[in-house]
Amino acid sequence: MAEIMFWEAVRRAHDEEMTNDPNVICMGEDIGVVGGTYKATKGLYDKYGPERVIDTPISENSYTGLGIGASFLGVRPIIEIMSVNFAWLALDQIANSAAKVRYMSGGQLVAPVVVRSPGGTAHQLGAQHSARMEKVFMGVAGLRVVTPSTPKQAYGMLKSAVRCEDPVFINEHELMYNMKGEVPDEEYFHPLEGSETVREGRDVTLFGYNISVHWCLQAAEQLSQKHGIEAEVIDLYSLSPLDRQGITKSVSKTHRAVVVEEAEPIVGVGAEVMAIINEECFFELDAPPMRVSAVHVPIPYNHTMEKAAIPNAKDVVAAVLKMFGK
Amino acid sequence: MAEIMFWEAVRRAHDEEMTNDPNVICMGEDIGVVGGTYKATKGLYDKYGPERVIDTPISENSYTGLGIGASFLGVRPIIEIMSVNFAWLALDQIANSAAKVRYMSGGQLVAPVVVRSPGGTAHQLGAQHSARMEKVFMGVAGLRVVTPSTPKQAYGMLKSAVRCEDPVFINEHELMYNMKGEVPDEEYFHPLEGSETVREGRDVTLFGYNISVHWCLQAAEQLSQKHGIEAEVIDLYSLSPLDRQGITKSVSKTHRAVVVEEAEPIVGVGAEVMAIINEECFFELDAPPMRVSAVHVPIPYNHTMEKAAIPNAKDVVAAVLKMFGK
Amino acid sequence: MSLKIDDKKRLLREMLFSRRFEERCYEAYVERKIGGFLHLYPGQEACAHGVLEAARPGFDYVITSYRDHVHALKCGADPKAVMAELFAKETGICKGRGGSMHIFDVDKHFMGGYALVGGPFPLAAGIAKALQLQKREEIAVCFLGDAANNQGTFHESLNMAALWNLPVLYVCENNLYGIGTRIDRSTAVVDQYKRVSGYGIAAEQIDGQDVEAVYAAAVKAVKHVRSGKGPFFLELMTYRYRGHSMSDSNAYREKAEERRWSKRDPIIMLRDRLIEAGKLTREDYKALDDEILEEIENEIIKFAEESPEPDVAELEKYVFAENDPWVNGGPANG
Amino acid sequence: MSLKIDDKKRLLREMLFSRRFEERCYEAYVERKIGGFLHLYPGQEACAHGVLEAARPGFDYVITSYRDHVHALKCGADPKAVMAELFAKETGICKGRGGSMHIFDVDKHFMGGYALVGGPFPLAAGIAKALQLQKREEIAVCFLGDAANNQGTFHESLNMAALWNLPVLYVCENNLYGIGTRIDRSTAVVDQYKRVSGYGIAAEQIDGQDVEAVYAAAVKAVKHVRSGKGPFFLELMTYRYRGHSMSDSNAYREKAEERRWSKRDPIIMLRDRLIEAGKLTREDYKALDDEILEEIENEIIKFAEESPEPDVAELEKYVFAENDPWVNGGPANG
Ligand SMILES: Cc1ncc(C[n+]2csc(CCOP(=O)(O)OP(=O)(O)O)c2C)c(N)n1
Ligand SMILES: Cc1ncc(C[n+]2csc(CCOP(=O)(O)OP(=O)(O)O)c2C)c(N)n1
Ligand SMILES: [Mg+2]
Ligand SMILES: [Mg+2]
Repeated sequence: MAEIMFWEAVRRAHDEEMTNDPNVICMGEDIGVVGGTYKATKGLYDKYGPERVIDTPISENSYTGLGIGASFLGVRPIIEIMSVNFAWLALDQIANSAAKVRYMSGGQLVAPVVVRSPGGTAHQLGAQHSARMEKVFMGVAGLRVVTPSTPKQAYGMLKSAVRCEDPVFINEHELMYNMKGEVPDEEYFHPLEGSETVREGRDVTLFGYNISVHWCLQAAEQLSQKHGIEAEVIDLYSLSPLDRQGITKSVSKTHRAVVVEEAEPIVGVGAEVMAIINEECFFELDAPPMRVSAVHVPIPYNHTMEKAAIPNAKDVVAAVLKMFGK
Repeated sequence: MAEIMFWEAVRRAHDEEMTNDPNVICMGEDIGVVGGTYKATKGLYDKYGPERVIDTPISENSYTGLGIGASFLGVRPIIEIMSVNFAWLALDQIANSAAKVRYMSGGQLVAPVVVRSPGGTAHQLGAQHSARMEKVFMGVAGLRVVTPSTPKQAYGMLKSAVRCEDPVFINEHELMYNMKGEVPDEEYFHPLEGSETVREGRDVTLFGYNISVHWCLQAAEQLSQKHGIEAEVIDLYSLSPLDRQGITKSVSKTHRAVVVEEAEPIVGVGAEVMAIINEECFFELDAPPMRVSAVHVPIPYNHTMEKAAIPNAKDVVAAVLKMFGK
Repeated sequence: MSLKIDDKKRLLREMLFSRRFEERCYEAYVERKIGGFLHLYPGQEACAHGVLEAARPGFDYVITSYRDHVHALKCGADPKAVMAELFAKETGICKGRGGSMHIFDVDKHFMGGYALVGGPFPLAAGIAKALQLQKREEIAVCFLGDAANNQGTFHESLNMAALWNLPVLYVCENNLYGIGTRIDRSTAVVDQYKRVSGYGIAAEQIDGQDVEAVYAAAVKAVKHVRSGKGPFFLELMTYRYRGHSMSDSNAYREKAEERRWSKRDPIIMLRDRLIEAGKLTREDYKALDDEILEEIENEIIKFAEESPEPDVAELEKYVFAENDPWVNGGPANG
Repeated sequence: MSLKIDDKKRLLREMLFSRRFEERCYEAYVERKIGGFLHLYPGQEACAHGVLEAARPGFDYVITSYRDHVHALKCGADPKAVMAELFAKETGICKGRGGSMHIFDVDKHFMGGYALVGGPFPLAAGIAKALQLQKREEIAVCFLGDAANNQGTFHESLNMAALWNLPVLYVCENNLYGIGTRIDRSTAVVDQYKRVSGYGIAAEQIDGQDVEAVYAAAVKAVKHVRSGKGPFFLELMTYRYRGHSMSDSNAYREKAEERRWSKRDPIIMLRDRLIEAGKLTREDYKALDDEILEEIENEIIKFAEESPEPDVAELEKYVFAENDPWVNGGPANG
């Protein structure tokens, strides 16, 4: 089991899947000659050539649509959208074509396409480059949405997503590409549904996904050491569908829940998880569930303000302490 | 106070605002010569001419962007997107330009643009023409989202939206344009924030918006007559921002809440309202709040299936009865 | 390349069948057997038929907009299954889930009708990309309207198609209107074939009412594309007789314009040529028409009427693949 | 139309100032005083300066992409406020909220830098629509890169601009690359001015390193637009010296190509012409440069450094208008 970086894990998944199946291609802006803004496709252009590693024009809606069309004939495109902010432009093809074609063709046609894109607030990229868009994708029936929190997940999910018959959106994070983590040496496929208990606890459940899993883990550590509160941390790596069972099980055990998301609260993951808890295990609750979310503003450039807009581990600790009346 | 149809109310608002201010224009596909798919701009082309009543090419993202650019110079465009399904194509300009420009310019530039569009499932329009997209717009900081449930609201909200300095998305409904209702004879401006109690009750609060307000009212009637349950009905005509106070006040009175939405539940209005209730008045609850929503599928063409996918007044009654253990 | 007499007769039958099929849809809509939006094809028959006569229907991949019944039929879709789809039945070609705007027959390589204007431009390029990658002989054929060309996807997709030399034939059925907006009121350059010079794509403008002219041009276009010379853009000047969809009254068109076009009916033109050439009599034509009308009524409509509706319990079927092992981490985990 | 000597000298100063300003930004970024993405302009100075010299900066409306500092300065933005913005200060031109990609100076009619490639095409057309509607004399000028032209908004917006005869000048700064992708690898037709024939827009391709040539072409283009003849498209062939942004190493470009372009530096070319014409000495130039460097250091950087950061308590300011009466149903209800 080697420690590699997140981008290396994504790159390895690309590489293995492209070797395994000549129908796997990848495409996106500057993914070829340059090897990808975050190096997720480094070296693949030289290895597999321009027919399979495709530098696209800046035409998000149409290169996404082109990938979808190719997938109708058994091609397995991995489409990189350089930043999730540009995915606003590609939503038409993702939501209207990829996600609906199986249903409206009565099961005749499928679009097994993978769209990967980093969302999230990085370092002072400003209002037009800091979107978190997972909620937009989650709302689309017929689209799977997963979001890795570790290199292992990033590797294993991309591999499963490439082989899965459904369209899958993989929500990555700009700040995580250099994160290190262990990835199995042998081939590994991560499930596209479910959730993972990354820390056991009895007092409260912290729900996180992608980068916020790490805030939850840091918070849990502090809560345990400084406050004697044992938090369970659940990684909601599958955002659509969400793991209702897993959520219910943990809340039924800890009786308290805090959902932690980098995004603004409005109609987000936190709201949905709270709704699920209300629907599934309301009477298990010892306290109102809470969410720790961003402030609902376009993200400012100024670093101090940017940090203030986005939650962190401290905010999670504060929320839990408040919940416990401390 | 005259009874007029919803489309007439929208048309009247256009007409008055265009007469009042030469900077008010309207634009969209087939809104000019044809007068609008739902007649919302009927006769305005002849009255105000092609410079102010603009038939656009089928270029959703760019005619929306064009309207936004014009609004920078004090023009007040009312942009019709013929169906909210086509708004997937225009989200980039709405979310990235209109909603963010005030913030990222430090308050220098504003985009007082109105985008109107009918969302919702009509009669067998199929998967690509039945989207409900209010949740997508609600997630965008810097954008106001309102949704009228009556001709009076449709009239008064459009007038306020035209004059408001913020970009406003008005979510209408294809099935409601022929609905009749009273509209004041004198000029009237409806608030763009808040909510309205459209029926008083003590036992449970039904939250609706746009078309689902009517399902709530029907359900409330039946609940009262057949089951002795007095439901309060709140019209959440402002979806962004949502009226936290109004929601809290009513739930604190009735101690029970059902949110009714035509859209799929996932990260929707129902989830958000439940989250607000959890955050604001959890201990007032006598029962877990519920949501009545669509099934999370692309909408099928077949009429029976389409109906099964979308909730109705009966489903609301059933949910309330279930909540009361009946 | 010109058509043999037998082919012309077959084409006449097919076009007439398309016409009658569409007219019967109109009636069924009025009778409320068909719901939703319904966009009919009368007037434009020479486009789908002429082009696909030159391509290989059922082999080459075809994609189009919501005005899609006839393209599907020409690819070989069973008219009974298409009508049953319009009637929203389980025996429909999309099991009643799709409807008029979403006819699919993937076995026949008819890759669907799409309701978002401009949506098929990139999908067609993608199909062509797959064909190129898989080194196959088939080509992609994309039929869309004139007004669709103002959508950004037109520009983006044609650029990619040209850049990567993709085997795709774009057919613009220029019926002069996008709903109620006449082309010169939406489009700065009205000759659509001129617009593709910005992508370096070969293009031609053809009389879309003359099926033989369409066929001849399409033979060249298909050859160009199939031989690896990259995309081709064919603009067919045509006219729809009815409103844009059933809810459109056509009030924005001048009657004189409508009359002018009705004199150039693609079916009548072909019929009269066959009669003039002594290959067909008026009686033959009448018999053919009767035969078609009877087939439509007694077989197609009957089938559609009598078929069962889908089972509501299956509402959530077809959202995702069933039992896909990769959802659970692969067959080893499943 | 050619420039007077004094204007040329002023232009030289302005271009040199732009160059030094950008180079100082580079250093400040390395020193971590500036964050986010930073896209610099060295090499391309003749574009913004040549075109806006022909238009009326501060009067005509200008809009561009993320590579926006120099355009803002040329419109009259205070360099101190621009630098303070990059330093994320409250005295910044956007109060520290915007950053390098989002410089705005609405008073000076600089309508902003936008980070979404292709986003300004329709915004510029909209500004032009407003000017037309309000019967004003100003025009809209939109500067964007070559790779942006593959975005659907290019097609959609230029069609509308032509269709409605809008007073907008589109300037394509063709520096041959979109990040690391050379134009011929993303674009089927590499001469961008040829692509606009699909909209019937007048267009010209010009050496973008020769500020006098740019100016001369822009004078004609501006005149065309201002006189009501509709949009114009000006393609300027240019080159950026640095990587696309600070995180780009430029590894994809051949050194020979870089050397070739560096020999055609727009500032050096203008300087040498003035020297040859006997209107400037090398010493004058050196003194000018020193003066600029000093101004940047002692006034601009100092101002930016010493300015306060925004107050975090104001995080939610500027999301919506404050106290807009219409939010509550009008002044009567407020
Ligand atoms: C993205 C999108 N915008 C708008 C519409 C509404 N609409 C449906 S068909 C149509 C006109 C299309 O005209 P054209 O492309 O010429 O095809 P025709 O109907 O004439 O065959 C419009 C505006 C739509 N379906 N999708
Ligand atoms: C919609 C969108 N897609 C992609 C990007 C990422 N991106 C930023 S600049 C750029 C290249 C633009 O090149 P060009 O238009 O030639 O301008 P230049 O940077 O050369 O001035 C790309 C791909 C973006 N910012 N927005
Ligand atoms: Mg048409
Ligand atoms: Mg460039």
